[in-house]
Amino acid sequence: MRAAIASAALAATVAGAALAQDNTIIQIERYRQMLQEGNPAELLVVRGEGLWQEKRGPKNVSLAACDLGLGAGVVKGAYIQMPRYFADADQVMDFETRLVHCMVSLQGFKREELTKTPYSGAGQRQTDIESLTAFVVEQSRGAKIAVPQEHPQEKASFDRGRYLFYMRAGPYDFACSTCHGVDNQRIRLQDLPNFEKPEPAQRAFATWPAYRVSQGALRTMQWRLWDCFRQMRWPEPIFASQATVDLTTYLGVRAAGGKMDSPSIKR
Amino acid sequence: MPDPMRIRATAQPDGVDVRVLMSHEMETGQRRDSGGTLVPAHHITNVTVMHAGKVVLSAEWGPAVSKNPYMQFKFQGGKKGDEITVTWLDNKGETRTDKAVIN
Amino acid sequence: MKTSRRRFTQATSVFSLLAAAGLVPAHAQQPGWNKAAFEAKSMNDALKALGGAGVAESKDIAITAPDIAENGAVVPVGVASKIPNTQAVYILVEKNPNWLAAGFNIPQGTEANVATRIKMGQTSNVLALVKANNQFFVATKEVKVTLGGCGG
Amino acid sequence: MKKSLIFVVTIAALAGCETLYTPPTEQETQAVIKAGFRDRGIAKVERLNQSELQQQCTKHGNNPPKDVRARLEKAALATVKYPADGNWLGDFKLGERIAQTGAGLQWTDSPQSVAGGNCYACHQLSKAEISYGNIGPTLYNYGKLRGSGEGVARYTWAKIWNTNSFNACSSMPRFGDAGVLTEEQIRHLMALLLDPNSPVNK
Repeated sequence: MRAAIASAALAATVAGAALAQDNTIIQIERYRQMLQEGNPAELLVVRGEGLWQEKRGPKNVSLAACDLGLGAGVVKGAYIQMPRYFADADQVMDFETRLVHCMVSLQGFKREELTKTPYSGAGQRQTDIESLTAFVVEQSRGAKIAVPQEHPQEKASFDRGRYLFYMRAGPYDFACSTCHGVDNQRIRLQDLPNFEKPEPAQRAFATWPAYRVSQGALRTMQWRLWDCFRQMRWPEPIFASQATVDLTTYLGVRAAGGKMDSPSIKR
Repeated sequence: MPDPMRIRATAQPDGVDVRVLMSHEMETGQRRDSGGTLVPAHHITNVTVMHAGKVVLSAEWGPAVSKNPYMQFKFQGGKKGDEITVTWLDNKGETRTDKAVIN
Repeated sequence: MKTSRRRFTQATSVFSLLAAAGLVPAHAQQPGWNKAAFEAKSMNDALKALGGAGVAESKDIAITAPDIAENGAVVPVGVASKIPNTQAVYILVEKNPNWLAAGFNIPQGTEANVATRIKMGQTSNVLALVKANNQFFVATKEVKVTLGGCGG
Repeated sequence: MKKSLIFVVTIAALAGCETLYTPPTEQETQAVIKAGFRDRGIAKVERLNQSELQQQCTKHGNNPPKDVRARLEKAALATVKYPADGNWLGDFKLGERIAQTGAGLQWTDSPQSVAGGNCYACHQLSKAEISYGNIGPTLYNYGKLRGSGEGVARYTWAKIWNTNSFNACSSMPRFGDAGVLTEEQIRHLMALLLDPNSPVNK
């Protein structure tokens, strides 16, 4: 933070204006601090836990047999080791992709129905995917991000993700790296973590999913990428597509060792 | 059925600190849906916190309280192990009551 | 559960009818909702609806709120009153369509120190109105609301 | 017994062996990426077909070798359409509004919706707006520092129309060339930057 303030001060040529913005950044930081007490995501964690344990779907079973990579039903610490390779599906999956896989294969839900509207809209109740994500990610709070890179498919996922991260396209010529490949950049007053550096990458990855106060909803990692691509003027990323998983693999590996602190609360 | 609240009540030297998170849309009545129709207001109007049969806080809220409301206050006379009850009521007549033990 | 909810609702609607007709004063019983106060579009209207005649500025009211809110949908606001016999605390936003956001009745034994989160449509003064000894006092703080994101 | 143990170890070593991994080709990668997106509203998958500029900038990490750079800049400058009537400056008040607005070309925007320039996302402009980004340099006092001669106007117009004219692989969108803003909108932005009465130059 301090570095950001210092560099903002250096970059601005008009001293008075720069000082005004220094103060702005300090005040925004204070606002963010004030939000920390009382994160409505807690409400969703409770709901998600209920959904995880409840017998649901056409097959009327709970998700207790869902293997998130650490064995059937193991939820604690599961989130931080995803995306990972799953032999039963022969592909690399992030948490949300794996969750859908479990809901389809174990509970008998229809994939198309689950993935049609994975994110809740304004005035809507949060989706089951969002609620379950809140619960599972909470079980990794404090654990260190350790997205695996052992299986060849995990390595391929990383390589494709890196390619996607730097790929410029669309009418604005934007790549992810346009905003997230340089230190201390901001859009308006929002900090843009540089994923080429471990520390900002860790901080960013560790704080998603997050409760977004601007939307009054918990937003997942898939949503985070989806909304970035919207603003990049790209076409719509398909929920749980391999490309989105690959990008998350890339970001997760970049963030290795970061301490999970999610669900967080953001503007 | 509305989702349960999250209530934290902690006995401190200068009173019981109460923090409550409620699950509620708090629709302002000024937002339009994607079809352009005004979404009617839907918000909590009243919150009551009881301890030992006595009201320790009552609130009246309008739609300008944030979605998924948060509230914090402190009262005297409670001790560890006591129970407090929080009730909210909204403008559609829906209500929810949750209890928490002071710790 | 169901019956008690229905009874609660009925009691409220009867009460609000009476309140709307001006047959019972606000806060005369619980739960009531002071419709006129929540529709107030000025300090005078709000005061009138809350049963006040005048208002005095007070240094014994402290507002805890950010100078700048990154988003107007959630602005944390706390109000602490050191005025003896504080009975109620109200949070108002000057530039919201309706000024009054929330009111808290403070029974004896409860600290006149409450915090919640409110919505603000734009940069505005936030007012903390305090009722003590049946008189009204006020303190003011400006909160700037900024724009964010790159898709709006 | 011993033999089979060695056999097992060899298999395990092979299975976990680094050399077994061959990275996906560029073609394979692009196929996976394209399969991961879909048309929505005005945002079609064809937006992922990279232009020459996008390809070169991606390939060279936005720092192309000298000859490539010169070629890209020349091609970019050739796209610039200067105002036919020689009228550079519009209304700075409308320019400020365009600089504040970030809508346009997203899958949530309708084809009829008027796009903004969203300048404040990346630049400081007027002093009154405290919520500005820092991806681009500050433009506060842009006209005051540079004057309002024909050369400055011509350069600024070209910069907004196609930023790559002077800096290939710049992070800024090609507001004129990519059809984000109309000629009239660019004129208003020009006024915001160069008009002596604009808040930018106060």
